[in-house]
Amino acid sequence: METTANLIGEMAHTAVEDCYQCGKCTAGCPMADVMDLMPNQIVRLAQLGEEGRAVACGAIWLCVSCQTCTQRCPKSVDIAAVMDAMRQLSLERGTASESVKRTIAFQRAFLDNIRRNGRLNELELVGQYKTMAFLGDVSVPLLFKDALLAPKMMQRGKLHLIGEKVKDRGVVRRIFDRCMRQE
Amino acid sequence: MSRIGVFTCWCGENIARMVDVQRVTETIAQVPGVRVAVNYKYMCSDPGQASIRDKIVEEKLDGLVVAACSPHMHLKTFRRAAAAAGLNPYLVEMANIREHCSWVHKDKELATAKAIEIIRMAVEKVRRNHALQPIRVPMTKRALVVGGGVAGIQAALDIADAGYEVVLVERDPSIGGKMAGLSETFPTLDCSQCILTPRMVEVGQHPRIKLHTYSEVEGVEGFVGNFKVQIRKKARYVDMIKCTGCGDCWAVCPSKKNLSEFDQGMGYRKAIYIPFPQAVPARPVIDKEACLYLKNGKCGVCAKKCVPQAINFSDQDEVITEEVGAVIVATGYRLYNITKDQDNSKLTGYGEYGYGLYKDVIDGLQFERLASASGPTGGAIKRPSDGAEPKKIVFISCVGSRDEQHGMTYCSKICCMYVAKHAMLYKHKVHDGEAHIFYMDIRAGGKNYEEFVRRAIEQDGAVYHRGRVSKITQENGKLVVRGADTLLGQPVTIEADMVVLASAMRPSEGATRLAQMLNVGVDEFGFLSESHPKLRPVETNAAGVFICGACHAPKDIPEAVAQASAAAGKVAIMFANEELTRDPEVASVNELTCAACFTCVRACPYTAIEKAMVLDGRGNFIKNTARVNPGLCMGCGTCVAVCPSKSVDLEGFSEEQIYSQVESLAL
Amino acid sequence: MSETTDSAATNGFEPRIIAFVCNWCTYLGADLAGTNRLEYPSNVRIIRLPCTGRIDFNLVVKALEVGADAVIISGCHPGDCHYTAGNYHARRRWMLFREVLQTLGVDLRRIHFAWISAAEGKKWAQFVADVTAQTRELGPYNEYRQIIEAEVS
Amino acid sequence: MQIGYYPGCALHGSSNDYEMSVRATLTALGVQLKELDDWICCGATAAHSINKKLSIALPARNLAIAERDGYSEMLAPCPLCSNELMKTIKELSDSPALRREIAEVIELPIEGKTQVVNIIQVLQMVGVERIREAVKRPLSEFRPACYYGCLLTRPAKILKFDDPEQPGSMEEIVEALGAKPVQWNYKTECCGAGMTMANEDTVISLSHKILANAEAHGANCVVVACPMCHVNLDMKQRDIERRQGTRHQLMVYYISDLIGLALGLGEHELGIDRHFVSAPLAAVKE
Repeated sequence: METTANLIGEMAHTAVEDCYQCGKCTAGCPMADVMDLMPNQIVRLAQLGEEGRAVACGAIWLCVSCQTCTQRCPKSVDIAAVMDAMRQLSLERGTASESVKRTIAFQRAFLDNIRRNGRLNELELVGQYKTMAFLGDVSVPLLFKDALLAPKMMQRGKLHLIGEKVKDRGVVRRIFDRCMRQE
Repeated sequence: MSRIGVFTCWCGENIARMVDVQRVTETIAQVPGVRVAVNYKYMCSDPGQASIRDKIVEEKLDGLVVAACSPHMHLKTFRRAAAAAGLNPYLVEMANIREHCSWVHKDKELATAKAIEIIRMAVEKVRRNHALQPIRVPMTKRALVVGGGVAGIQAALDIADAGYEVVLVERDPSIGGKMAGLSETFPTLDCSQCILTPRMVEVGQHPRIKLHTYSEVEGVEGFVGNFKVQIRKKARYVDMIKCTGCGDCWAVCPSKKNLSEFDQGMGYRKAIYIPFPQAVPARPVIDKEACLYLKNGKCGVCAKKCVPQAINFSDQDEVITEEVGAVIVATGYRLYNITKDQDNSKLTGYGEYGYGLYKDVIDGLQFERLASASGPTGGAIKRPSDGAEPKKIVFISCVGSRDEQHGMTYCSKICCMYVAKHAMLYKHKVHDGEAHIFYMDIRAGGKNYEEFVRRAIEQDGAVYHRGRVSKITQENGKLVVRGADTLLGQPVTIEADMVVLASAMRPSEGATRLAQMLNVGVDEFGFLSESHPKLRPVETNAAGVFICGACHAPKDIPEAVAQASAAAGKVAIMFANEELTRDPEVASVNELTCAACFTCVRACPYTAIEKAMVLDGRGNFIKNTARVNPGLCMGCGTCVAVCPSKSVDLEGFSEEQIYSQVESLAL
Repeated sequence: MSETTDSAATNGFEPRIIAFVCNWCTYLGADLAGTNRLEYPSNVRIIRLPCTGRIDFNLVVKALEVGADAVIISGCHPGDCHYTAGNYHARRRWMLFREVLQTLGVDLRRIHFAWISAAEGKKWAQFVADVTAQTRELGPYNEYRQIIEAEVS
Repeated sequence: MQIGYYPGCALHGSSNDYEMSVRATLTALGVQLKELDDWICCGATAAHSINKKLSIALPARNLAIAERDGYSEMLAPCPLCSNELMKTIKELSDSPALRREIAEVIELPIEGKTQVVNIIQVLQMVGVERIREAVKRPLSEFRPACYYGCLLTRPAKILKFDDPEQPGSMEEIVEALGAKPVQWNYKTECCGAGMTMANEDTVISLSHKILANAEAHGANCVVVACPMCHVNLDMKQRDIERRQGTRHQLMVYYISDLIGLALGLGEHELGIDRHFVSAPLAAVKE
């Protein structure tokens, strides 16, 4: 029988069934303190084919992909990849919780920025993000959270009004279309 | 053979009911070469056997078939009967017409027909049997025990007490092994040295035990019954005969700051030293790396001080040869080295635990020394960095065990128990202290083991957290242990004064090399392989070589001791015979046709076949050939099947015999 | 089953089956079947060998040659071999040999490999029954004689 | 020595100080950087969070260009980029089917045979000894805490660089410059990387812990090899100080900065004057 445990396992190219729940991933996770579900619990849900609960949690969007869990897992389970799989699945199923809409909006904005320029244009990203975030409090992403930073960056030549663009932007767009279509 | 006797048994009604024994007898009587064919109610009974003996004599029979039950039941019986009548027992075969015929069929016609064919097969086979003499191998009734830990000590004493000589070889300066360094032992908490040292003394004084300490096995020749073992006796620089063990030498030795191996590097020893007060033999050795005189010719105060003049700076390694008939391997274990310098590239160590980086992160054996009354702290729990009494200790299980990424896949079996013991000992010594244990499962299968662990939790207040630890850092004097409590589903951070890592058990260094010398197999981790996991647990596939203790797999003291006695028993059984008698139904090579491809040598599970040379009378080389050592062959016949040139054959199951059996079934 | 055995004896084809079994597992399994009086067809003739490792597969050919309609090879389960590895050797060589047989045109449905332990009397009885029934279906193995003739001519 | 060069968006954006320092230093060491023609973004965290195939296709496009232009090795100074590139190489080498599929997507043949290296590996190629010899101005007053962060060494199975738990390659280099690196605990802890937005408080406290631990162990500066680490430790240091009510004033250098300084290059050409924190090195308490 095709269990959904394999679903996450296959998406992440890792054997989630190997996990014996030692919790080393949770123990080492820099974000665990603020997660609503622990990494080992997320793997457990994947094991049981109950990833439904996992894809709705905030934790998968708090994961920084620092690879500490994957590096130290005694059973060689790629937990970081499981987190990626959960994120992708939660987008497919549209189950992401309110609290993380902002994160997702930002990452979509980021990709859209790449889609059009081929490379990241930070200043433009802010604008895009604001429009995409459509949230009451639009807190400025990444580097610019501290309102004082932007001007300082300008004066240090760290922020460019006109960002770089790649020559062959057509191929970038086609790559995006081909990949996104697969979703 | 032309004078075969066939004796068909009724087995009361058991055979006769379903097989027409009369018709069987008449039919078989017609088979060429069959001199007599008779049937009788109970062939295995005394009168039955008597009738067989009489017929052998009267009819000068040269071959015997008893058509009755399974050979596993009575072949020995009838071979004995034949021997009693002067017929070589290997000229007797059985035809199983009970278990394989009368008991499993319901049609008398078919059963009878089948019985006749079964017997005909046996007749064709026995026709081609050879008279064989049991192989007798003279043996040296003297055993070698490698390893002087508790297992080796037990094995040596048992064999010696059975009346046989024992040669005991130990790599360290004293016997005692790991157990001598333990504090108290689970589940009874009796003092390790108190129970072990008397046995050590016994070994030292036993008239039949020859002790080689500070020595290592360097080579092994020969085979079961007759091994020649080369042993390197490392230069000790102390004359064992002259020395009285008075201790004046190490009292005056100025080289003080040498880490003590016995104290797991937690204490110091002199350059001339005995590892611990109760050492056997109570004779010192000089550590040539640390001795000022041996390094740069200065000092030598020990020699000046030594009244009997036992110090000998010009001492040299010496290789001696011992002759023994059996070998017991009891080389024990070492701990997984938690730092990254590993003998095996796969074992990357646990950088995240900071062992070797933070003084107060130690392993289980080091804690044993801290808790031991004979230890560097006299049994007071003091942390290495500053000698302060730790008020909070974290114990971590499964370090290197059950970890395919950094360590071994197997469970080291004893850690659950000694971690509980450590927590207990600590709480007994430091009443206001906190003991925290990180574990994955508590494996306490053993007499009074579960109760012991519960006691640690319920009475001594050890706090168990179900989860692994990810990282240990040191911040303002505390060891910050970041683990998880998977039962709560949250990370746990504990600021401890000391951390004890229960690191995995691995076979001791050099065990694989020794195994190779003895032709004993090892598993992927270097543990020695037993001959059969259930039925031959202390035997190996090398005849005359036995294993016991942690060289076979992770084991605690009771198991190691039990296994040691088992191995000793096997040796005693072997020595109880005048000489080694082995079943002559073994393989042999036709050396003239042998193509010397040595496929058989590779296929033989008992390394009983060797590469040899055929020489002429004057000893000139003629050709290479494979040669079976009948002393080692167990008669499985694998070599016969793999030989491309059909130059190997197996007595009792020869090609000729089997083929003729098949042919006898031709329509 | 007894029905078929008995009646089949008089009317219809009864296959001849030769079994090469190891002394320590399957032979004892067959003994156990006897001790427990587990009935099975009488078509099988057992040849005792120390170990399946001893089986030279030309024996299989020989068996077919003398008119066997099916051949059984059975020994200890992997890992339980009395001689540690004999059954592995057997299995490995069987893998090679079956290809040879195939190319020779031998019908592999006539050859049955099994692991039957000393404790599996029931399994032995059942196995023999199955092989017998199956071989009855296949009918006598005359093709083999033809192969031989082809080889000779 | 000549080597392919994949700057990545950060080094062409707000972390251009890192690029300045990498270029200046490597040039001084005789390493020619050949920037990858028309390279595109590696997709970063966003791609592998949102679309697996995209997270392979974007790095693959760059790898394919590198192959086409015959680079056997390519430097990616940003650990996030090099991580994405190397994970992609692994995926591609595991599955020929995927190789074919991705080649279609990115409109270039791809095998994944270009080796991706980080800045420290390039310095090791140059040779620690050669660096030692090239030193004009020994950094004896520097007590750096070498900070590797997460992605420089993890996951070890893919990156195969240094020890993921107790690394030492940066220390070896700064020692060659005459600096005295400190032994500390947070070498490989995560600074929170790009989590600023989702959960800034955590990032602040993680970064604070790192700076505090460095100081506690006697460091008078921090050395990094990652633009994100630099952002969190340098650019946000004021913010950290404000929120934690502490004062760090700890210079945060790129590994290339220190080499540049030791080779006698100026703060301006190394882009050090673009850092947010500019504080004198605290006098070393022996």
